[in-house]
Amino acid sequence: MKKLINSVDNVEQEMIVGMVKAYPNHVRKLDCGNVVVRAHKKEGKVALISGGGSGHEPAHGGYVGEGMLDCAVAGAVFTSPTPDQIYEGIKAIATDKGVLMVVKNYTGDVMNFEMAAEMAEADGVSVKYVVTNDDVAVKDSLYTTGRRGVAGTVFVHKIAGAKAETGADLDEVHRVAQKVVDNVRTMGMALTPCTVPAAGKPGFELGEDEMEIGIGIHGEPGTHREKIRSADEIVTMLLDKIVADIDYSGKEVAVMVNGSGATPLMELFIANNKIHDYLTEKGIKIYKTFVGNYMTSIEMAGFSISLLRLDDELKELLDAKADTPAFKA
Amino acid sequence: MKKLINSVDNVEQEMIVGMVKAYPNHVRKLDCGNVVVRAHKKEGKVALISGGGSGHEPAHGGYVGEGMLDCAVAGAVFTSPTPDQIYEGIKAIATDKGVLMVVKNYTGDVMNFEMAAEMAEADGVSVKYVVTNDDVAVKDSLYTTGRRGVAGTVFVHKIAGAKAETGADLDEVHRVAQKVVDNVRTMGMALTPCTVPAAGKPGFELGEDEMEIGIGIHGEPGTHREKIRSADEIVTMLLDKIVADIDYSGKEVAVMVNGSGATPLMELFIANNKIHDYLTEKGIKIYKTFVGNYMTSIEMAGFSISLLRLDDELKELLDAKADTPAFKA
Amino acid sequence: MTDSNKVIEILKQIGEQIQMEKDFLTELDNVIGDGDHGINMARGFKEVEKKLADLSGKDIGSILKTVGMTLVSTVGGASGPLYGTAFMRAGSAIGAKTEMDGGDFIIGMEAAISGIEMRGKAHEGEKTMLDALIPALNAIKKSYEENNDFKAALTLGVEAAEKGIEYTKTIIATKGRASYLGERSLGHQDPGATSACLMLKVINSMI
Amino acid sequence: MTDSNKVIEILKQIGEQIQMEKDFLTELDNVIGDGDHGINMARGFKEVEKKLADLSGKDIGSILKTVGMTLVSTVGGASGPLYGTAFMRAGSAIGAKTEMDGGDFIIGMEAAISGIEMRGKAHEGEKTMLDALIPALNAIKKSYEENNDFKAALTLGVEAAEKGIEYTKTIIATKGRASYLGERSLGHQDPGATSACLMLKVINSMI
Ligand SMILES: Nc1ncnc2c1ncn2[C@@H]1O[C@H](COP(=O)(O)OP(=O)(O)O)[C@@H](O)[C@H]1O
Ligand SMILES: Nc1ncnc2c1ncn2[C@@H]1O[C@H](COP(=O)(O)OP(=O)(O)O)[C@@H](O)[C@H]1O
Ligand SMILES: [Mg+2]
Ligand SMILES: [Mg+2]
Ligand SMILES: [Mg+2]
Ligand SMILES: [Mg+2]
Repeated sequence: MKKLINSVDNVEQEMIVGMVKAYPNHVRKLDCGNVVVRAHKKEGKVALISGGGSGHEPAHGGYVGEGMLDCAVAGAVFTSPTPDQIYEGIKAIATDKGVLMVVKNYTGDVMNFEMAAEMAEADGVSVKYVVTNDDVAVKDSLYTTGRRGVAGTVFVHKIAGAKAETGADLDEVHRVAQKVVDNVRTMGMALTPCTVPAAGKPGFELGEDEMEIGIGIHGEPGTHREKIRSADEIVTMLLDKIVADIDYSGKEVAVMVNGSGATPLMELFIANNKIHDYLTEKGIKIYKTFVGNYMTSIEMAGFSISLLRLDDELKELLDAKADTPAFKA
Repeated sequence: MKKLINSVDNVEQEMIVGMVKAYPNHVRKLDCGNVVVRAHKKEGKVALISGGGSGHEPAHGGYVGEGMLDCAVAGAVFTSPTPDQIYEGIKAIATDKGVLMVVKNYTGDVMNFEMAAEMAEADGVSVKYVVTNDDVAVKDSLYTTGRRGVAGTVFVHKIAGAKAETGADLDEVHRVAQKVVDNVRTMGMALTPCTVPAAGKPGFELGEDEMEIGIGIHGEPGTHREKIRSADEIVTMLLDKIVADIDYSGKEVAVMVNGSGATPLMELFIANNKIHDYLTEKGIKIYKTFVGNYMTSIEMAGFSISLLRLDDELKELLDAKADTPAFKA
Repeated sequence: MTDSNKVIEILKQIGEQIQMEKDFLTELDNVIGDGDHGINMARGFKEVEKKLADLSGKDIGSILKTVGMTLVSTVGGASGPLYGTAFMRAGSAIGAKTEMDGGDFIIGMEAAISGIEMRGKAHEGEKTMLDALIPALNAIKKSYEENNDFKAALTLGVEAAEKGIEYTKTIIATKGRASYLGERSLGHQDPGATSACLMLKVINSMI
Repeated sequence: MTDSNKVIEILKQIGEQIQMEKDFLTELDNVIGDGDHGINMARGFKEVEKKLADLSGKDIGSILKTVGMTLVSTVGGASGPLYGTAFMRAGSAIGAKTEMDGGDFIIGMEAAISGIEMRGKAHEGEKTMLDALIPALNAIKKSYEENNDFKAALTLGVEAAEKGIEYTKTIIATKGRASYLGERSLGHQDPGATSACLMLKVINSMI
């Protein structure tokens, strides 16, 4: 394991503190743990909180700020934060308009956020939440945990955040957040695994000529492994899976080409070249494209494609002002 | 070599086209090669052109747009573009206010840009240029090529670009650009090498416990190699070199913590944690911090620190509006 | 059967075993999860350890509730709320006693399991810690009812938990992260079932 | 000594040799530069090759100038403008001839070298292509003036260029990318000097 760190025990803390020191005008850290809130609390709006394990930087702390989140809670690397951390975050940002939690669909995240909500509700705070589950790699089923929440979650932060900023009430913000959840799909792949600092070695091994398809964002193995192929073939494989899941034909979409952490922008642009052609051929109109590291897996090389089906309401909210460390619009 | 590409021969072209497809409102590509210009030409201002080899994404195409560059010219990976490419770029953006070239100090870049300037001047365009040379890793000397231009170049794009946007004349924009060059210093290191696609193998080899200090941005070896150390020690080593070079004491600075391409944001924030403390201890005041991939070396793991000494003029220009794919202010 | 002090000793020993098996548990989670189960449990029990000193003299219910709350607030992930809820529920069920017998243990374990089922919305056969815990509880109950020998019952419980671990190798996960792997989770044992069995083994060895 | 057709054949052969030595040149550049010299030169001479067909019948000056312009516009990096300028200058110096002798070659090579010096602001002893070219020119001139045998002179020139390559191993680079390495450039031969020597060798083998 080769990392620019001091000690595996302090990775999360030093990272959060280092982030806050970089953007003191945007964010501050609560004393009680790795919980980041806006530098200037905004009253009179629904407060948005999200979070999860660390290792997905800039998610989620990078999305705290005007037009997006009010609070991000960071657990240990790839481990959901604990209920008391989340509860402290909720207490710090709660307004009389209530709190919306944006939770990625992982057993741990869901349970910890639920427990925190129970604690906050006992204090009289109204809390609602959405569970993002955009990853089409895994089959959805009533009898399983369902799908994972991955990069598409960033669209929920952006759009629900913009809605909250308008002063809309909790039900409205929740409705819009759920609309994004219902309309966004993601599929990813990896060229290399990543290493959780405390574990000291990669989550899986891949041969020089192998790639992992259907990868999540926690360094866990994907759905299957195959011989590496050309960028165009890989893009086609991922997009085939996405467009088979919900009907995008004739729709306008926002595209996110999300790097996993160690993927050079060069490769993401090469992928986008094909993504653009693929969608255009299918009659899917691209409204806006986002290329970069939005929801990473530490230093994994790989990427995911997210497609968000848009309507006029979502377009307006997607374009609305956002001023956060990692997302400006 | 494990890369998300189609063919080593098309890497640069597909990347540029993929980038333009992502940001059609910001940029367009000239037909004559990998030359990117603003989607909407702005008259009545000095036009800024920069560029160099590919592999530094988002540099330089990502900095084309309002408040920064008017044109970016991309050579083959790590190879300066040719004079005719640059000349076509100059022709596309030239206004009656003239053209400023921002050239990084590499023999190839300087010669190719100079030849292009000669061609454009023969057409009656006024061309001036600055040569960035912020890398303190190598000793400066009259009898050598001098220092390399590295990540600090992005500050030149930002600040000279802001100045040009005000309608200032060529001499003024040149003066401000040169002021940035004179006041910015950078030092970098690498944990892993990178692979030029056409070469197919890394530029150098590093042991599991080794790091390369004084690295440039072209996958070339640095000034020396040593056993890997903690993030705090590495930051101290790099900053010691920078602050020994020009006097920062009592000054305000802009800080850039620049990832080399495969460095997770997590590690850059951990580095920034120490950078902040180091500078504060030395009485150097941090005006603004930029953390991210600004001037990369394909998929190298490593980072550089740049410190720009600020005065009121530079602060104002640094804060001025910029709206480009990779830099928004 | 056991008193407050003994419960504290057992919990301490569980913590030590978790530290020892940390890499093994993590490795198991690496294969079908996200490679942190050992790290998570070790982090939690390190905090539990710190709390144990202050708990001597307390009743068993309070001890277990404190352990549960500590796990909830330090472990994170899926296992944090699950084990946390389990210990808290067990503590509530056993109540303010300073001595407990086999019957109390069974009542506590039943509460723990239904807490896990409630929190995790999972059942037996989904490749989770429940696949060690439920067969173990059934074996303990049956044997204890028939022979009234708790030590013997617990030994059978551990055997059942071990069989449960083996069983998790033969099924596809439908809960937790391993469920994302589909068929690929086959052939691998569940980390949470393994840590649950480890706890039962420690208890068995100390009673 | 040689005519336009022969010049075209030689240039073609240089291109083929460059393709063959591409990896070797790149490897040399990997050690003290940025690992692209072979790639750059191969890209340029591939374009030159395409142009050569159209050049048959043209005078030597035009041929060389076209080669130079092609290199300038396709090689990039440091070697593009340098070799490009070299061939363009040589073409201008030799002029609209369709036959050339040893004297013309020397005039062309002198112009090429001063073009490189002007463009690259470098001198002998800075660990560049000049360290192969300048000793070669000196050896060719001296021998040709003394014996008027160009083939013999060229052979001595190649020997001098090879010695020049060896010499580049013993000095620290002060121009080009290798200069960033400081002392670390010691012991390694310069890629540009190597490609320059390769060209002289091809010419020598075909005259
Ligand atoms: N819904 C659930 N019900 C019961 N146990 C579960 C559930 N989900 C996961 N588990 C258990 O948790 C274990 C994983 O714990 P851990 O690795 O610490 O958390 P995470 O999965 O969040 O990384 C699994 O091996 C499984 O035994
Ligand atoms: N200023 C200079 N004058 C003469 N030759 C030079 C100069 N700078 C570099 N060179 C030559 O160019 C060669 C490197 O060429 P190449 O690798 O193609 O370009 P780059 O250095 O831009 O990657 C060096 O080996 C050296 O011989
Ligand atoms: Mg986890
Ligand atoms: Mg080069
Ligand atoms: Mg886990
Ligand atoms: Mg080179």
